[in-house]
Formats: sequence, C-alpha cells, structure tokens
Amino acid sequence: MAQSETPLLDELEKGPWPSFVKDLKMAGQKKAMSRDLLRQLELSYKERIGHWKHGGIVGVKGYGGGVIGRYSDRPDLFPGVEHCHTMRINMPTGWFYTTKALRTICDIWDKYGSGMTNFHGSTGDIILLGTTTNNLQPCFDELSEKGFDMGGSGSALRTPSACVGPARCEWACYDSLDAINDITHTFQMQLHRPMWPYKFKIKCSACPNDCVAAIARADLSIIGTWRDNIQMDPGAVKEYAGKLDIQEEVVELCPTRCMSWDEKKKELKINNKECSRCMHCINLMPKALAPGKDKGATILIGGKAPILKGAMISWVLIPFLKMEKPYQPIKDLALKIWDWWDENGKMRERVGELIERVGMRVFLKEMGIKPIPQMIRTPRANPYFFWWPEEVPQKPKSA
Amino acid sequence: MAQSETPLLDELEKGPWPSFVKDLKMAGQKKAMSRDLLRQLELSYKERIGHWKHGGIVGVKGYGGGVIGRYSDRPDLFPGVEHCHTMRINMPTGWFYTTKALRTICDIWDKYGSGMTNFHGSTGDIILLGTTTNNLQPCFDELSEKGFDMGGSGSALRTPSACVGPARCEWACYDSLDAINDITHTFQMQLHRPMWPYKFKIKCSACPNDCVAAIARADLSIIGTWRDNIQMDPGAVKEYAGKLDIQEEVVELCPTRCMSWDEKKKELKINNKECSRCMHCINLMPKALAPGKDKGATILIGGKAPILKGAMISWVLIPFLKMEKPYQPIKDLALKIWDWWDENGKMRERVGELIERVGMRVFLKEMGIKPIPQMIRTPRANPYFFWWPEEVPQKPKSA
Amino acid sequence: MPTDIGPPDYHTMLPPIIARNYGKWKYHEILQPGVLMHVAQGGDKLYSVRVGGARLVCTDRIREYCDIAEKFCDGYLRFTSRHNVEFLLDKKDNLEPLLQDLKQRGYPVGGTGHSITSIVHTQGWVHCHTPATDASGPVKAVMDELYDHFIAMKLPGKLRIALACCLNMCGAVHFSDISILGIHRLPPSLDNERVPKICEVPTTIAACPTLAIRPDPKTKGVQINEERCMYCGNCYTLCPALPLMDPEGDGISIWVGGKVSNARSGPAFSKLAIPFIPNHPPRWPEVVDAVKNIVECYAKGARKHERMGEWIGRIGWERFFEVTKIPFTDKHIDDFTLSYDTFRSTAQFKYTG
Amino acid sequence: MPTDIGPPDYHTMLPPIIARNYGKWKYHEILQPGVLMHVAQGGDKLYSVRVGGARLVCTDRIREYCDIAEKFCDGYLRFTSRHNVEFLLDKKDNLEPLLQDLKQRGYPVGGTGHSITSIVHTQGWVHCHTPATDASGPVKAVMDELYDHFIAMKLPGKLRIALACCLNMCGAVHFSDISILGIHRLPPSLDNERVPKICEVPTTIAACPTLAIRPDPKTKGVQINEERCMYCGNCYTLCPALPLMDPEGDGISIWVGGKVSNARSGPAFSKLAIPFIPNHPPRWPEVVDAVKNIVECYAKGARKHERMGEWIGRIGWERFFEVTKIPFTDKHIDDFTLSYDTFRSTAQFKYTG
Ligand code: SRM
Ligand code: SRM
Ligand code: SRM
Ligand code: SRM
Ligand code: SF4
Ligand code: SF4
Ligand code: SF4
Ligand code: SF4
Ligand code: SF4
Ligand code: SF4
Ligand code: SF4
Ligand code: SF4
Repeated sequence: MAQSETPLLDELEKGPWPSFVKDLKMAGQKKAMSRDLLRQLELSYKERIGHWKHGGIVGVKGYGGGVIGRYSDRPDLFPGVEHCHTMRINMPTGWFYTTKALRTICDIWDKYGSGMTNFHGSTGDIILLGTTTNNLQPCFDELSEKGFDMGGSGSALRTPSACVGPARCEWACYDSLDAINDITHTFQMQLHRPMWPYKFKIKCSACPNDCVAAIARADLSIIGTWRDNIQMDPGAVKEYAGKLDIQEEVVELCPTRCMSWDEKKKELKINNKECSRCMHCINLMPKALAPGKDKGATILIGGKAPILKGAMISWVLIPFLKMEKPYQPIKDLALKIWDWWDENGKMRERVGELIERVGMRVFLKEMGIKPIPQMIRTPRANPYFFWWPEEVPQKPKSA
Repeated sequence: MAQSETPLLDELEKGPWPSFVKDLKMAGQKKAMSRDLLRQLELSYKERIGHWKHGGIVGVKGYGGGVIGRYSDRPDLFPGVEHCHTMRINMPTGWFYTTKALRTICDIWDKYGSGMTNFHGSTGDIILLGTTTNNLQPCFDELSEKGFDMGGSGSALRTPSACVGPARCEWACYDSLDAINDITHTFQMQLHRPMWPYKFKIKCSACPNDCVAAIARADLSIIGTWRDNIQMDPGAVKEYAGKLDIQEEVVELCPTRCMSWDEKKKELKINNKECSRCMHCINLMPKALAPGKDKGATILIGGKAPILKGAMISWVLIPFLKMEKPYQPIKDLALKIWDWWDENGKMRERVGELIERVGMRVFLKEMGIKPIPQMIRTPRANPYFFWWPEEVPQKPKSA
Repeated sequence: MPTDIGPPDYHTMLPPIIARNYGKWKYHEILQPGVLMHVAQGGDKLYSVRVGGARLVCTDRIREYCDIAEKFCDGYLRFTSRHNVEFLLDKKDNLEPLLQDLKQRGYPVGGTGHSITSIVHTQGWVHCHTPATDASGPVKAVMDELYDHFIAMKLPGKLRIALACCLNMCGAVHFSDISILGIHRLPPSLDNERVPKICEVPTTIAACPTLAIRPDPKTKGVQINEERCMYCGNCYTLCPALPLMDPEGDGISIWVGGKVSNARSGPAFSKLAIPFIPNHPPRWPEVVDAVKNIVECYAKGARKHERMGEWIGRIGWERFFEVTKIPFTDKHIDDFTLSYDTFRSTAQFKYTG
Repeated sequence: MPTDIGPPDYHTMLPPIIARNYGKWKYHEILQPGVLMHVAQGGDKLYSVRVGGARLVCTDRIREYCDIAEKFCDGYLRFTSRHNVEFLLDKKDNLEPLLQDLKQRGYPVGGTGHSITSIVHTQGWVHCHTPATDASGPVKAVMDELYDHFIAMKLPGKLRIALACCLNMCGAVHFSDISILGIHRLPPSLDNERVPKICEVPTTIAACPTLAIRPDPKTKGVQINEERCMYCGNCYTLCPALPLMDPEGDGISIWVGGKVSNARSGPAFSKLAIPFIPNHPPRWPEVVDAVKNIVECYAKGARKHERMGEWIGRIGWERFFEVTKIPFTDKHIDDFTLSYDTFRSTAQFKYTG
C-alpha cells in the first residue's frame, strides 16, 4: 500500500468519536479542494501553524456580507485551496430540516463547493466551507432559488438563533422560534448590508435554562420567564418523592430558599414572591412543576466575547416583556438601540462596550427606560456619580 | 436673658446623646478661639457652607508633618480662628491612658490651644484641635518633654494603630499592641518626614474580627489568624446548647459549612481542614471555642479610600506569617514595599493603585513572593495576560 | 529637644489587672449593654464599661473622664477604636456605683453586642476645607434618634454607622452597615485669575479621575469639562482656586450594607441607597429619618446574627428598595470603570413594586 | 434573483407530531442516555434520539443522516444548539431499530442529562487566519477520551466543554464548565514594509486594548511596545502585516467553572486553570490529560446537581488547585482593568498544599 500523505491526520481517524478526517477524505474523493484542504491541514499539523492568509472581501450581488473570504498562503503546494471561501447560509429557525431540504443543500454544494460543511456554525448558520470566488454567485443563486438566503457577517446583524422552544419543550415561556423567524425576516436589511460600528447578535431562549446560550454571546438576549406562581401538581410531586430526595436535591438547592418540604405530608410549598425563577426545581420535576401562566421574557443587553475591552455578559434591561406577535415592542427597542449605537459607537465597539463607556444612565435616558433595581446585582459602591444639569441648582458662572 | 449668638447650634444641645456644642461652649468659657470656632460654625449652619480656607503648610522643627494648617475665610468676623491648626499627637498604642497622662495633655492644651480635641482622630491620633502658628512649637516642645510625639500627616507613614488585642481580648492571635508599638518606633523617620508618593497606613487587628477596621483602610493590614485546629471545650459547648440554637445560629451560619451538630449527643464537630477561620462560631461561644494554638497573622495589602482611582479593600498577600518580636519579616516587607512604591509610584498614587496599574505579577516578582491561590477570590476570567520574556521562546526579530 | 521619641510606651498606661493578665484572657460575657466581663485564665475578672461620647470634646470633658476613672478605676481608662470611652474595673463592687455615677452625669452606657455603637466621623464644617456637610451635627442628631439602640442590644446583629463629610472618606466610612457621606453636586467654580498663581497646573490636571480638566492656554489656567466632572473635589485638594462647596449643591448621600469583619461573610463595601438629601442644619431631619427607616427595616427583616449586608444579600437589592421604600434612580447604577460587573447578569431576580 | 428572502419558514421543516403539539408539551423523561421522550398534553409521545457528530462534516455524511431519518423518522431531523443531530420519532416501535442502526454505523448516542455533550468549537487550522491551535483535532482527541461520558449520564451535573482557537472566542467558550482556548504568547512580528501599504494605521493603533501600538514616523508604519502586548491578535484582525502565529509561541489554555443557565446559580465566566499547554498534534495528549483530570476531580468531588463552578464555589479555588494538582502561577492573578476585584479581600481562606 502507498504511504499515506497525511500520517498525522490519519491518527485522528482512530477512536470512537466521529472523525472529521474521515469526512475530509470522503469529500476529497470527489473534490480536489477538499483533498488540498486535507493536505494543507496536514502541513499545519506538521508545522503547528495555520496556512491561511488574512481574509479578503468577496461576496455576492446585493449583499454586503455572508461570505468569509479565505486564501491559502501556499497555493504553490495546495492549488485546490488557493481560494477557499465559506458561505454562511441562514438555517431554518430551530435547526429543523426535512431530508429533502438537506439533500438540496448537499447537491448544490457538491456542485459548487468543496463538499465540506459545518452543521452548524457557532452562530447557528449552515456553513458551506470552501468554494472559489467564481462559484459564489451561481451557488448562491441556486440556493436562493431553493429558498435559502445568506446569514450575517461583518458589522451587521448576525443570524439570530433560538432554542427549540415550543416545538419540543414544555417550558417555553414564549414562542422563541416564531420570534426569531419573525425578527430575522423583519431585519433582512440589517442582516445583509453591514452598516453599523460592529456586529450585533440576537438570541432567543424560551426559558431561563437558556439552551441557546444567549446571555453569554448575544448583544440582545431574550430569555423566557413568567410573572405569576409556579404551577404545581401536588400529586405528581408525591410521585417524585420516591425518586428524588426533595429536601436535599430540590429545596436545599433553591437559590432563594423559598421552598419548604413537609416530608411527612409529602407536601411542597413555594413562597413564589421570593422565587427568582431559576428553573432548578422545575428542571428536576417536570411532571409536577411548570412555569407560571403569565409568561413573557426578560430582555438583556450587552453580551459579547473579549475583543476589545474584555468579555461582557448580558445584563437585565427589561425584567418582563410580553412576547406576542408581531413583537413590535422588542423590534422598536432594537431599532432604537441600533440608532443610538450607530450614532455614538466607535468603530468596532459593541453596544455593551458603548453603554459601559458612556454609562447606563445615558443609555437608559436615550431609550426612555426607567432605572429599576432588577437591572443590577448591587448598587454602586463608588461615590463617583453624575447629576443631570436639570437635577441640580445652577451655580452662577464665575467670572 | 440675652439672645443666644448660636440659635442653630443650641438646638444640638438637646437630646440624650452627648453634645459637642456643650463642649465647644465649655471651652469657649476659657478660650476665645473656641468661642469663635463656635460662632463661625454657627455661620456655617446658617449658610450651609464651610468657612475654612484651603490649608497651608505649617509645622514644628525637624518634622515634615503632624500639623494640619487651617485658616478662617472670615477672620474679619472671627479673629479668634484666623489661625486654627490641628496637631496630630501619636496616641499610646491601644488608646490606654492613665489619668495622669490625660491630665498632662489637657493642661498643655489649655495653655497653648483652643481646649478642643478629638479623642481620637479617625486614624487614631490624639487630635488637638485649634492653635496658632506661634504656639505650635512651644506646645509641641512641652508635649515632647512629657513623652508625647507627633503622629503622621502628608505623604508619609501615618500613625499605625491596633485593636485592643491581648490586653483585653481572649482571641488575640498575636500581640497587636506590641507589634504596632514596635513598628511605630522603628519607623519614626518614615512617620515624621514625608518622603513618599502619598500616604501609607498600617493597622493591626489581632484576629479576623478586625476591630480596628484594618482591611478597609490600611495599605498594610495585619490580621491575626491561626493554622491549626479550633480549640474546643466540649463541656462548654454543651453549656451553650441551652442558650443558643447551635444548629441554626452556629452551624448553619458557618460560611464553609464545615461544622455539624449532633443534637442528641450535644456534640459539635468541626472539619478544620475546610474552616476558613471566619470567627463566627468562636464569637458565639467564646467559652467553648478558641482560635488554634499555631497563631500568626494574614498580611493584606492595598486598602484605601476612593481618591483617585476608586476605593480599594486590602487583599491577601501572605496567608500566614508568625508575628514575633522583633517583627523582622514584616518590617523587611514594609521596607521592600516602600522602596518599590517610592521608585515606581506616581505622585498621589497609593500602593494598591500602583499594584493595580502595573499588575500583581510585577509586584510579586519584585517582592520575591510566590503566587498562591490564597491571594485571590477567583482566577482571572479574561484572557488578556502577559508572559515574561524568559518564559517564551524568542522569535527571531523581523527585519 | 529630641525628636522622634515616638508614642509613650503603652505598658505604662495599662491598669495592673491588664498588665497581669496580658495575653491570658480566657473568655468574656456581656453582662448588660455596655458592660463586658473578661475572665482571665487565672480567674481574674475585668469589667469594662463603655460610654458613648461626642469625640469632639474639650479638655474639661476629658478631666471629667479622669475624675470618674480616678474614683472607680484607680486612674485608668481607655478609648476604643470607635472613640468610645471605656472604664476598666477590677472590682465588681465598683460596677454599680460607677454606672450610677455615669447615669447621674448623663453619659450613655452601651454600644456592645448587637447594638449601634458610636458613629465614626470626621471634621465637617468644624475644621476641614472641603466638606459637603457638617460631621458632628448630623452625628449628634442621628444618635439622639438611635439612642435606644446604643443603650440596648435588640438588633439582629452589630450595626455600624459612619459619616464622612466628603469623598475623601476620612474614617473609611465606605465599609459600614450605614454610611452617611457628604457629597458635592456641582463642578468646581473656576477662578482662572488665581489658578496660574497659586496652583501647579499639571498636578491639578493629573488629579482628575475623569480627565475633565485641561490646560487653558489663554489664561494659563485650566478648563473644566463640566459634563465629565463628578464633583469629587480632588482637584480642589491640589488647587485652592477650584472650590466646589455650594449650599444648594452640597448634601448627604446614604450607603448601606458594608462590613469589615470576616465573621460569616467577608468584608464588603457599602452600596448606594440614597443619592442625595439636602443639608438642613441644625438637625438634618431627613437624614435622621432616612437612617432610622433603614435601621427599622433591618431590625424587622433580618435574621439573628445577620448584618445589614447579609440581610440584603438574602432578600435581594430589589426587595431592599421595596421594603425601605427608597426610590431607585440612575445614580444607583454604577458607571465607574468596569462598572458593568455590578449589572444583573442573570435572568434571576424578584419582581417588586 | 430576489434578495432578502430570509431563512425558509421553519414550519415547513417540522415533523407532523411536532406541528400538532407545538406549544402543547406537558413533560419529558430521559429514557436512557441520548433518548428523550416528550409527552404532549393530548398524550402524543415524541422520541428524540441525540447523536454526536464531528460538525465538520461532508455532504455524504449529511446524506447518511438523511437516509436514517427517512428510514425511521419520515424524513425529519434536527440539529441542536450544540451541533448534535436529533432524530425525531413519533413511533416508539422505531426506537430500538433506530438505535441498532446507529450502533452499526458507529454513531454515538448520548449527550443528555448529566453527561458531557458535544464540544462547541470553531475553525482552527481548517479555515481561520488567526488560530493559535486547531479546533477539530483537539476536540476529536478529547471526545475520544471522554466518550464514556457522552454515552452515559454518570456525572454530578451537566458538563459543557467548548473550544475556541483564539481570543476572539467564537462560540463564546468563556462560559463553559471547561473551555479550551488557543492562545498566542508572542507579540506580532512587524513588517513595516507592508504595514503602510495594506493597513490603515490609525485603526490598527485603535485596535490595541493595551495601547501597545504607536505610529512609526520613519516607516509610516507602527511600533509595538512588546512589553505591553498581551498577544490578543486584535491588531492582526485589522492589519495582516502583523501576524502573531508561531509554532512555539502558540498553544492552549484551559479555563473552568463557567456556566450559562440560570439554574441554581447565575451564569458565570470560566476562570483560568492552566495558562499554557504546547500544541502537540495530532492528538494533543497533554490537553486530553488535563481535561480528563479536571473532569475526574469534578466527578469525584461534586455533589449531585452541582455544576463545575458550583463545586469550586463550595470548596474554594485554593482547594481546586490542590485537588487537581494544577500549579498556580502569576498568570492566574488578574491584571486587567480593575482586576483587583478578583483579589481575596478577606482573611477567610483555606490552607492547602
Ligand atoms: C473595643 C473594641 C476594640 C478596640 O480596640 O477598641 C472591640 C472589642 C470587642 N470586639 Fe470588636 N471591638 C471594636 C471594634 C470593632 C470593629 C471596628 C469598627 O466597628 O470600626 C469591628 C468591625 C465592624 C464591622 O464588621 O463592620 C468589630 C467587629 C467585631 C466582631 C464581628 C461582628 C460581626 O458579626 O460582624 C466581633 C464578634 C462579636 O461581637 O460577636 C467583635 C468582638 C469584640 C469583643 C467581644 C472581643 C473580646 O472578646 O473582647 C470585644 C467586645 C465587643 C462588644 O463591644 O460587644 N468585634 N469590632 C472596639 C469597640 C468599638 C466601639 O467602641 O464600639
Ligand atoms: C482628622 C481626620 C478626620 C477626623 O476627623 O478624624 C482626617 C482629616 C483630613 N483628611 Fe483624612 N483624616 C483622617 C483620617 C483618614 C482616614 C481613616 C484612617 O486613617 O484610618 C482615611 C481613609 C483611609 C485612607 O487613608 O485611605 C482618610 C482619607 C483621606 C483622603 C483620601 C485618601 C485616599 O487615598 O483616598 C484624603 C485626601 C488627600 O489625601 O488628599 C484625606 C485628607 C484629609 C485632610 C488632610 C484634608 C485634605 O484634603 O487635605 C483632612 C484635614 C481635616 C482637618 O482640617 O483637620 N483623608 N483620612 C483623620 C485623621 C486623624 C488622625 O490622625 O487620627
Ligand atoms: C436540544 C437543546 C436545545 C436546542 O435548541 O438545541 C436542549 C434541550 C434540552 N435542554 Fe438544554 N438544551 C440544549 C442546550 C443547552 C445549553 C446551551 C449549551 O450547552 O451550549 C444550556 C446551557 C448550558 C450551561 O449552563 O452552560 C442548557 C441548559 C439546560 C439546563 C440547565 C442545566 C443546569 O443545571 O445548569 C436544563 C435543565 C436540566 O437539564 O435539568 C436543560 C434542559 C433541557 C431539556 C430537558 C428541555 C426539555 O424539556 O426538552 C432538553 C433536553 C435536555 C437534555 O439534553 O438532557 N437545558 N441546554 C440543546 C442541546 C444541546 C446538545 O446537543 O447537547
Ligand atoms: C465560523 C465561526 C466559528 C465556527 O467555526 O463556528 C466564526 C468564525 C470567525 N469569527 Fe467569530 N465565528 C463564529 C461565531 C462567533 C461567536 C459565537 C456566536 O455568534 O454565537 C462569537 C462570540 C460571540 C460574540 O460575537 O461576541 C464570535 C466572536 C468573534 C470575534 C470577537 C467579537 C468580540 O466582540 O469580541 C471576532 C473578531 C472580529 O470580529 O474581528 C470574530 C471573527 C471571526 C472571523 C471572521 C475571523 C476574523 O477575525 O475575521 C472567523 C472566520 C473564520 C473562518 O475563516 O471561517 N468572531 N464568533 C462562527 C460563525 C458561524 C456562523 O455564522 O454560524
Ligand atoms: S431554553 Fe428553556 S424553553 Fe428553550 S429548550 Fe431550553 S429548557 Fe426548553
Ligand atoms: S424556580 Fe428556582 S428560585 Fe424558584 S422555587 Fe424553584 S428552585 Fe427556587
Ligand atoms: S480584632 Fe480580634 S483580637 Fe482584636 S479586639 Fe477584636 S476580637 Fe479581639
Ligand atoms: S471559624 Fe467560621 S468557618 Fe471556621 S468553623 Fe467556625 S464558623 Fe465555620
Ligand atoms: S471627609 Fe473630607 S471634608 Fe471630611 S475631614 Fe476628611 S477630607 Fe475633610
Ligand atoms: S471635582 Fe473631581 S471630577 Fe470634577 S474636575 Fe475636579 S477632580 Fe475632576
Ligand atoms: S476563535 Fe479565532 S481562530 Fe478560531 S475561528 Fe474564531 S476568529 Fe478564527
Ligand atoms: S496583539 Fe493585541 S495587545 Fe499585542 S499589539 Fe496587537 S492588539 Fe496590542
């Protein structure tokens, strides 16, 4: 047998976990680009360094984003990946597919691209990984004809994403799929034509478990919650009593300690006024407990990765907002935020960083939102705070 | 009866709490300065504004500090307080006095000053409040003759202070009084001749209750602690069981939850390995529990008020240090810190701020102290960290 | 005159019972509010009687303390780290007579255990050049109102109050269960005729934490960007030509939930509760009411041994603002460097309102 | 061609049982690792089978998923927010045959409940221009080792691992129980012939968080103060003439204790555990060992339902470093803006070591 060209990567075919090397080889059977992708990767494994040049700007007609341009720095060795751009295709909300839709994508991609993909990218897009500049437009045209459109890239709205929500989850406090689908369609302009200081991400999780990790990585996070009492089925609680140690596993792990358990009567009590809706008790007893009936979402702002001023986690802006079609309040809020950010943000400044720079008080005033304690973990400890001119007496100007 | 000159302040003679107005009036019987001090204060009460000019530099021979110069901005109205300087006199460590010593101070102060004092200033000094520039030197000379010396002011070591410690407290883990007295005598030069970027404070509390509030307001805090097991008298525990709800008041409030209480046997167990020596259980049962036998102190660094970069609370530098005469390790550490701070600190930059500016890693390296997890509440969350050149391979310099 | 003799040797100031039992105390009990009994390993018993004072005292007051100490304590006494006086007795028989004597003279005995002890405070209009309020006056007014909490021990835990008359925070009030802090609300008024004469311009500029000060080439003085100024007064410390005291601008802010001890929870900064209360001398009624209200809510809501901040930690800040009925404003939301650490980064909160 | 048609309507992708019971689910059970049963209010039962995948997959792999879905699921399937595949069954009878089929094809079924699910990750050497390590390779190596934790649910709580190949942190790995993060350790190598030609100098300068970059008047390029550089690569994002990849300089850091959900404790950042492990392709053995060690210590030490960070919160970081035997270094101590908030401001700590 001929010696393998990729002895290092071959090592990654071993072991029980599915191997991307196998997939690269499979694609390489059909596509020179994937073959060279594999060979270039082998070189990276050998030299312990990447071999891609800094991206260039490529795209398709009418769109400002959606394509990540990529070129090999060794086209001499790997001509197949001289160009190797990725296309970000907006996934169907919730990542549900018919096999028909999937096969359509595969066929188009086999025709124009490397045959390699990411299902999915970590923003949520279908990532079609590797094609040439020439193929971008025809590939997109065909995808478009079959009902698929570009996702986001650049200083634009990024492809919004949602947890599986009401499609398969009993805890959904609003329709995360419909909300994201609606928002995405409403803001196609913002998604496809970069126009802002930097990127902007929206993610919807339909309950505080936050299965789409919105709080950690969305500029605007919409996290389902409720306002009234946890719904309880006392009979079902009793059933769980056999399987769980309700005192130890539920009551004592409740962060607000607002529950009590009567072991004799097998009765659970919740002081709902003190509950912070963390989901823990519901998570453990889905048959017995459920979110309340007055449902909606908490709106949080500012999440982002470390570039530039350090990572930020989203924080509460609106404790409770009803989330009902056509989602006008949240859309209005988004538009208002974008206007303000667009006007005041520096280049490459995420909205959270801008708020941090100018102060929440300025942001809240601009948004017309009243400050409330639910926005904070704790009030300020430092005495360096500002007064608005209209709040203080005017000093006669000194000569 | 003649109408009072101080109708507003007279209101503060009412009520059960001791009134400073009464004392000002008492002093005013003897001293014009105190009379005018009271009258000027009345004007401040009326106008709701202070009437002191920005201080000037006054002092006594051989000393760079210890006196706060103060002048009235209305000497026309209040000639008695045209000059009204305070002298900071180093209190006896622990604020213990014989009446003889106190009477001596009073007599001297009646002779040269306003007769008003602060017993004590919030750094701990005896504050002799109000004298003229001319009187400073003779007053100090007489005090000096009777065994009293100046405290600190300006960019110098400030008067160190200590909790009552072994003089009257069963929990003292080292001799806070002796340590402060010794340190103060050793560093007279640093105390009396301002020479640094800014002020520097040392405070000694002999246990984690921190009765001198060191952690909040000393650049160098020395807080007593122990290394071995809490001493327990099981019989005395049983006695407390009648008076306290040991489960609820002690065990459940232990921050590390390292205690357990057997209600039937009236037996208390402590998993000392997990104890963080918070003092709570000992505080509640002084007869039954006591700090361990292997005693010393935790050394903390960096505490300060908000000016300039925001307030800082001291943090752990050395988890455990034996505190024994002549306290050489802590003195060496102080000298090393001062050298480094003096060389690197900007004007009006406290040592905590300097460390924050250049990074703990630089400070620890300069001090020759090994980093350990006891120094931190949590490791860093941001990936913005530095490597020392010797830790990383050297890149060939590019042309 | 020799210099640098340092403080007198404290050993010369110790009562014999303390000198004898130095480092040999076994335990203590609080016999009644203000009265501690420390028992030595050898069995000696020391009685300490804590007396509240004004701190701003005259020599005759101190002489009166001496009279008392000579009568009952063989001429020894001490002051505490919070400026109370402690009379130290080695004979139990002297205790009652001492207490009687103190009562007659009108001195409050208390401040021990779960009580409110003296308010650590500063100079105010009595002696400082930057105060935004007086110190001794508000303290007297507040302590008159809280008197019953000094002479009794009926709170869930210790409650420490401190006052500082400006942001310099002498006394480090920022770690108190309740801190009363004088604040300015107007930028310095600028006197560019005097600035170049009496101030060092570069140091003045460097003094500003928010970089609000720039040189003014015209006058060789400075310009202040008033929008960036948060009235800290640090420039004034370095440059007398930038005063910022103002009768309408100045007043008091209230901060809560700080603590120093390591008992149970670690030390913590006080947090903003009330951004501003105007100065209403001589008795600052709104300040007194505000403090009292917070004390009462705490007394009612906290569990045994819970300090103010521990209570708030348990119920949450949103509930604190609800039960105290203190309005929440944009001032409460931090906007200082990396302030966003104080924002609520979780979907967990309680509804209030 | 019309533009802006947006994503296809997801309703067209929903299996009928889901369309029917949309928003009407009542509860769920985990029948076995990787198999969820959701019960609708009306009684319908949906079985979801979760299959781990490489994420970097070829079209034929996707077609194989389709084959399976057509065989057992009427041609419907979905992907999860962590890139697993889920086969959605409305007939329980199909469950066993599907599981058999998957087993034969070698697909791992699991990732539910108290297990380790797929590692969220990024591009690495496969497609990005700034990686400090590969993504898919280390992920494959780690998952091979942790395979048993994917197919079983034997941990105290969910354990989420994520990998990002540079500080840009695509995937937001900084909120994971364990994050594997590629880091550079050398400043950019500077090519001032190209800088003025291909980069916008002012934006490049503004890109540096530590202000390490200044203009270089001589070359019209830039100067880098190497002492201030912490290798974030942000300048390189804006200026290709400042590459900082280096075989010896680059490698992997490990961070622990982050979480996203609001369950019990709020969301939290991951914290630095291991500052650097060199890149040793193809199987990064030291990284694998490091992750495994942390997983094992957690499995052993944590109580039921405790996530990694909750466990560490209970035992303390000093104990974490002791039980994991991970050396503590100056890198662990924060020195970024207002870092001192992470210092230990209490005399409370445990001795270790
Ligand atoms: C006399 C004094 C030390 C001194 O050198 O002067 C002192 C003396 C004692 N303190 Fe203290 N503390 C003194 C200031 C402090 C301070 C500092 C301060 O308030 O500025 C603190 C930190 C306060 C804080 O956390 O904000 C302090 C926190 C404690 C604690 C911890 C209480 C807690 O639960 O947080 C204890 C333990 C206890 O009381 O159970 C304690 C316990 C004690 C004991 C019981 C120690 C002993 O065994 O003798 C003493 C009597 C306490 C009492 O009054 O009930 N001492 N104690 C100070 C009296 C001040 C006063 O006049 O009121
Ligand atoms: C007298 C005293 C207040 C009192 O009534 O007790 C006091 C009074 C002044 N302090 Fe203070 N400080 C006093 C204890 C403190 C403390 C508490 C302590 O030492 O434990 C602090 C907080 C701890 C700290 O140092 O961080 C304190 C933090 C300040 C600051 C802010 C320092 C900072 O780094 O944030 C300033 C501003 C400055 O240094 O320019 C300051 C400045 C001042 C000045 C000198 C005003 C000035 O700007 O120049 C005040 C003179 C008042 C006067 O006319 O008499 N004083 N000052 C205290 C000293 C008495 C004594 O020696 O016993
Ligand atoms: C399918 C998926 C949503 C989707 O839209 O794709 C999902 C589905 C469910 N999640 Fe989730 N979660 C999903 C990602 C997440 C994420 C996001 C992530 O990991 O990136 C989180 C936040 C993780 C974190 O905190 O770091 C998440 C935190 C939870 C929690 C909270 C667990 C905790 O104790 O912290 C629950 C509650 C539980 O499991 O008890 C939960 C519960 C559930 C339930 C039980 C909801 C339900 O009733 O159907 C679902 C099955 C859970 C299971 O696997 O055992 N889901 N879940 C995601 C599956 C990812 C995967 O393939 O492994
Ligand atoms: C493809 C993808 C990683 C993946 O393998 O899944 C990706 C890839 C890149 N990201 Fe990302 N990011 C991807 C999701 C994310 C996420 C996660 C998310 O969106 O939920 C984050 C963290 C969340 C956030 O935005 O804060 C993320 C934070 C970044 C950042 C740092 C942004 C910041 O404010 O800190 C950069 C740097 C930049 O913007 O210059 C970045 C930049 C990049 C670039 C464009 C490189 C660059 O510097 O120009 C990468 C192109 C790689 C390539 O050649 O294909 N990428 N990036 C993800 C997009 C796929 C998709 O559309 O579905
Ligand atoms: S975030 Fe809540 S509603 Fe959405 S899938 Fe997760 S558990 Fe269900
Ligand atoms: S949801 Fe969380 S806070 Fe509310 S009762 Fe349940 S466990 Fe407690
Ligand atoms: S700090 Fe400790 S040793 Fe010192 S007086 Fe207070 S309780 Fe006693
Ligand atoms: S000292 Fe504190 S941590 Fe230690 S056992 Fe007692 S209560 Fe617990
Ligand atoms: S707090 Fe401010 S005003 Fe009050 S004494 Fe200190 S420096 Fe002066
Ligand atoms: S008061 Fe403070 S913030 Fe305002 S100008 Fe002066 S130094 Fe700057
Ligand atoms: S983490 Fe960095 S190297 Fe990896 S894909 Fe994202 S930008 Fe590229
Ligand atoms: S790598 Fe980061 S820190 Fe270093 S010079 Fe570039 S931008 Fe600045």
